[in-house]
Amino acid sequence: MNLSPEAFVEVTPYLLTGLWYTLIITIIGVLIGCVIGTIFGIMRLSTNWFIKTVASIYVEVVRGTPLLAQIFFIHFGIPALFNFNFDALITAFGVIALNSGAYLAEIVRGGVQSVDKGQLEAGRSLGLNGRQTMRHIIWPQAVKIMIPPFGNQFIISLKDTSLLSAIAVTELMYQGQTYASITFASFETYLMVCVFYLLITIPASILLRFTERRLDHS
Amino acid sequence: MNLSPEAFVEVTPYLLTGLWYTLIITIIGVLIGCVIGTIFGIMRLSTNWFIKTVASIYVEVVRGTPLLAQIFFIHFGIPALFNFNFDALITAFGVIALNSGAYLAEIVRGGVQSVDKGQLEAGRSLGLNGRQTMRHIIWPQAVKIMIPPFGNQFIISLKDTSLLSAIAVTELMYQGQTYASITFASFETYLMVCVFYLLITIPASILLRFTERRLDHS
Amino acid sequence: ACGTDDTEGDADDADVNGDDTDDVEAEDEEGADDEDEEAVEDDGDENGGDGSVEGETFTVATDNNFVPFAFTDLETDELTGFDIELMNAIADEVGFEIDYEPVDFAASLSGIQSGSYDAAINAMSITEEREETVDFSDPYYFDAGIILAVADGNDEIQSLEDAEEQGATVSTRQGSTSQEYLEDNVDGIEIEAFPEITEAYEAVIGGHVDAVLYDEPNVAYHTEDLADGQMVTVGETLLADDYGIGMPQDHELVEPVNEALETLKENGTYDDIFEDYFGERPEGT
Amino acid sequence: MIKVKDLHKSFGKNEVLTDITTEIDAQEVVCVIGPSGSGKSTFLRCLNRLEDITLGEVLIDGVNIADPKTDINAIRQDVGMVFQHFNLFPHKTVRDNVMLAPHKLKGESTREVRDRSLNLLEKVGLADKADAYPSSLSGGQKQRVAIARALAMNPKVMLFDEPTSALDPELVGDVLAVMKDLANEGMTMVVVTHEMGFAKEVGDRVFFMDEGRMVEEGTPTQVFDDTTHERTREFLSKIL
Amino acid sequence: MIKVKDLHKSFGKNEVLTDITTEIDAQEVVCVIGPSGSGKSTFLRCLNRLEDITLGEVLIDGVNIADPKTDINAIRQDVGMVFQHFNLFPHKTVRDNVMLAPHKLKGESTREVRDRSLNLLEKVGLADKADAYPSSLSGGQKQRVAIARALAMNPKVMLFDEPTSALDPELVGDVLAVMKDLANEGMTMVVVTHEMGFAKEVGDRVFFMDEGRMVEEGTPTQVFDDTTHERTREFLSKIL
Ligand SMILES: Nc1ncnc2c1ncn2[C@@H]1O[C@H](COP(=O)(O)OP(=O)(O)OP(=O)(O)O)[C@@H](O)[C@H]1O
Ligand SMILES: Nc1ncnc2c1ncn2[C@@H]1O[C@H](COP(=O)(O)OP(=O)(O)OP(=O)(O)O)[C@@H](O)[C@H]1O
Ligand SMILES: [Mg+2]
Ligand SMILES: [Mg+2]
Repeated sequence: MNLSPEAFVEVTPYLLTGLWYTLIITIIGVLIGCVIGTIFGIMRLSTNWFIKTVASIYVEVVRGTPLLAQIFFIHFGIPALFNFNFDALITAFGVIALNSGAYLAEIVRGGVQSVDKGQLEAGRSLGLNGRQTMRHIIWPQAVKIMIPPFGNQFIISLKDTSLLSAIAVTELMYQGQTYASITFASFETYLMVCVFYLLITIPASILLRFTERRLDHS
Repeated sequence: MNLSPEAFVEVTPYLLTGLWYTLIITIIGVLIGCVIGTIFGIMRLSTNWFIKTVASIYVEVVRGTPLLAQIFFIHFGIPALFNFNFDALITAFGVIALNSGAYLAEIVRGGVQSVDKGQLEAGRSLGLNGRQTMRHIIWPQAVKIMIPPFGNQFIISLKDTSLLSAIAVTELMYQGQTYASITFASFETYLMVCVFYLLITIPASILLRFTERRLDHS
Repeated sequence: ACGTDDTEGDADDADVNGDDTDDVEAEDEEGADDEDEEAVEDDGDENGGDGSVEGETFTVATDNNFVPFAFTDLETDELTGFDIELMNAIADEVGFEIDYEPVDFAASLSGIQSGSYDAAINAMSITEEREETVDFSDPYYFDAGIILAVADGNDEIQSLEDAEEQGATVSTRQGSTSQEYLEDNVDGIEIEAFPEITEAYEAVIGGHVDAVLYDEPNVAYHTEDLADGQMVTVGETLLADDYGIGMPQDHELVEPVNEALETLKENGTYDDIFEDYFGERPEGT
Repeated sequence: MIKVKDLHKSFGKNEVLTDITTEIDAQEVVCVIGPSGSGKSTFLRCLNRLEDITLGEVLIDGVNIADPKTDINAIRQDVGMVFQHFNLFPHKTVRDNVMLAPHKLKGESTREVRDRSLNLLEKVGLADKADAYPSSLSGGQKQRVAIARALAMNPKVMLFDEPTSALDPELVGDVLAVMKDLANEGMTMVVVTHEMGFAKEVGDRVFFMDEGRMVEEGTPTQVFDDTTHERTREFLSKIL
Repeated sequence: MIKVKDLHKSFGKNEVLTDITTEIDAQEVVCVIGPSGSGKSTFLRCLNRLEDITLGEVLIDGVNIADPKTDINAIRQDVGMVFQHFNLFPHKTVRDNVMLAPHKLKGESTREVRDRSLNLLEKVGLADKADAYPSSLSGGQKQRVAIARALAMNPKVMLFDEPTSALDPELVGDVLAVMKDLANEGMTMVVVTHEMGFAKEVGDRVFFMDEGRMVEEGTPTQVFDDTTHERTREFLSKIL
């Protein structure tokens, strides 16, 4: 046992820098993921066989492979073949967007499907067409249903950004690894890394549970 | 574009070795995780404040931190402080067990809670005590509810083992990285790595959906 | 330093100077060209030589966690290191701008092969095989060896031979010259190759492995400057590679870079930067 | 008003409606009764093509709605429907539930629609709930809003699928009262119901369905008191 | 048989039962009526302590079940309960539903319990369904199994909470017939129900509850036909 208390203090500024990147990557990545998820989620609900299959393949492949493999494939595999390179930060945004997009597509699909079928029937029987019913009746209710799983996905993606340390993106995990490899204060460093993640994820999930409860009541 | 088709063939034996480790680690890890999850899941349902809090802390901390941070904390942090060490494979089993255990604890809790409250009331009003009702009425139904999310957790844990490459466990991802670092055939290697994961995850999720549907009907 | 292809020749005659001689010769040959042009350029320095690269911006691939060559300074969050400062000095000398791209070693190599980067400076060993597909500058770091390190207090392993005898586990970085060296030159050692060298060091401190073998300057930096004596180097330096700046073949930067490197060596700037990162002035000055 | 000719409806291989032919005149109130699973709801839902029609014709005011070329959205504006479980839009206020369709479909100005909505809500006795959300209403109130919503499009026919069977017994009366008023004003109505009192008092005709067939149709007295059909008698003996 | 003294029940600050005092004799059949939310279910559930009792006493055969020292599991074996939504155990066959409690609690041999289960299932007319799973039964059948299950412990009292209100109208009769038989055999019964016909024919006494209070108790004729209470009259006018 040789705990060095000063390491807890020393590591903090490094981790704060990392946290900043972690948050930026998560927020931008998930926002782009929302757009992707909405498009592919709606595609999966399509009655057109082709559109549906394309969307399903995207969703299944992304959900069926580890994020780390996706990161390596995108960051090393694709440039090796096509002879172009991009900044690790671009990979970071891209991979979080692509990955969360697939999960969000399922959330969008699930949200729309879990709106009571009676709502569609009520809309259609008033004479609204499919598009109008979707827009004014189904979608607003589906979005409300999607909020909790969306929040959950945000937390998952936030934790997922830690894998970007493998391609030297200076997010929280990477900063911790670097500090630990310099000082070898591994215990103190990784404890603090966990604490920093918890500082975001715990309040986020409390907020999420609160929102969920409020939505339940309304 | 300089695709080398022979790389696809050459990498296969490496990946097969990796796949074997991936499967072993996942299966043993998740099995231990089941035990942990059952214990902590039931603890979270306890009316005893202390037991409940202990279980909640475990679950929230594990679910609130990235698996990669957990791996580093356990594999590098703890040995650095306490001056003992273990084989990377032990860390592998342990970390998958601990991690899946927390998620499985939530599945167990959710499963028990989603058994209709009327079942408990029916059991109790027949004169069965709490334990008997739990054992003969609630638990058998809860287990059935847990099967699909359990299968899902298995797939997630399988993908999670890829992070063990960071501590040189020779699972699928690590084997891919090794091959790629030797040959620079990154595109071919990581594509094959993804294919290998899909070979397990896609059949697993089809089986899962099938089971889910069968359970729904009965 | 990373990369597997570069040891084939070096490994066999690790401590012999044979390779060095080759490099010196190569340098001499190119040096001849340099001198001719230098005369021209010295005069016209003000108006930027032939003006072809001055004022332009080039994309340079580098590393960001390879101390002391190229790494992110955690305090300033800026890229620094011997490679970076040297490259900056070269850029100043010639008069171009640099856009750094921190990338993985393998990606940097394929990047300059394909021409998507204009240069790569990340402690890249000059090897014959690489020279077939890329151009190197003159060497800017000589005799970079690899060395073994163990946790402080480990008296049993004092050399690679000790490790061999004890059947020790030795960690290193995946795909590095050190891994290749271990695979080709020693028996009875269990190799644990980590994706990142930082993890290989931590494995030593955590006690998961008995020793680590890696590029000497990097190991030295970790053992002496940072790690508070938790890890110590043992045995002698093995291998001896020269590092060069990699560039696409026949790239317009090759000549200006070599000229600038020469100038920096002559005017002492090179030595100053060297001293900043290695604590002493390079041999022979 | 409504003509049904040789209507068949199958779900997969399961034939749920077999060979139904009947006519319903304007201003008529028809009550449909029958055991559970006999196809009452399916029959009703075929009348505005909420279920695709497998075979046969359904003509509303002379337009064959089974024809894929028919603009079914236009037809549906003339056919109001009220569901067992209300199906109010939970994210909209009571007023907006009523206003939605006229506003989006008839392109009427907001003021105009607003006034009419209020009139309709007054008619069903819920003008004071205009700004409430459905979740704050009792079942009976919800169903009355649902009726007002269906009326907002000025339909020529109203279809009711067990409008009171999800309600607490004390709340049934209010809904039936609204339906009675509607019938007295001359609305054409098809009502699937187990409320025999309503059927007797308001119904012009009663359809008895069993196993997808129209077993019997006649005035309430004919069906309830003087039926000659064994199956009808058996059914009535159970529920009365 | 059952004595209730000054029973109060609150959920948090919300007092749901206020000061209820009454007695139910052996072999009596009591029907409890009242508007939704008036506390009928809560009252019933206090009789076997499915709800904790906030204040007051409930004595079953002289034992105060509100007393925390009472072995409530023993008492509950004497008090059968039938729920609105049946609450059959879906993972067990009909026979196992009936056998479970006697087998686990009375330590009877499997043979013995088996025979008795079959007798009970015969009594409710479902001997042929012994090996079926609940999911394959109709609502009425489910409820009859639930009655058999409750009877399997040989209870002295049976509590019914709206046993027929989740059933299709044609299935109500069978369940009521079983309950009628039970009453005729002399079972003490407390039945929350909206089936006035049953209350009139079988009930010895009717309780009318409103807002957590016992507003009126009397014979069916007294309550249904000659009530002097304004609130009762209002309620009856709505549901009859
Ligand atoms: N969407 C559907 N898919 C498959 N079968 C269906 C569907 N809807 C109804 N059915 C079947 O059609 C038959 C008639 O159902 P329908 O709902 O019309 O009966 P109903 O007379 O309205 O009964 P209830 O009184 O229970 O409402 C039933 O056997 C039912 O199982
Ligand atoms: N578990 C509970 N927690 C909080 N409030 C409850 C609970 N159970 C019942 N209540 C409240 O107690 C009151 C009485 O409910 P109860 O179910 O006894 O009424 P009821 O007469 O059976 O009504 P119904 O005819 O709808 O079944 C209601 O206001 C209800 O909201
Ligand atoms: Mg129906
Ligand atoms: Mg109740």
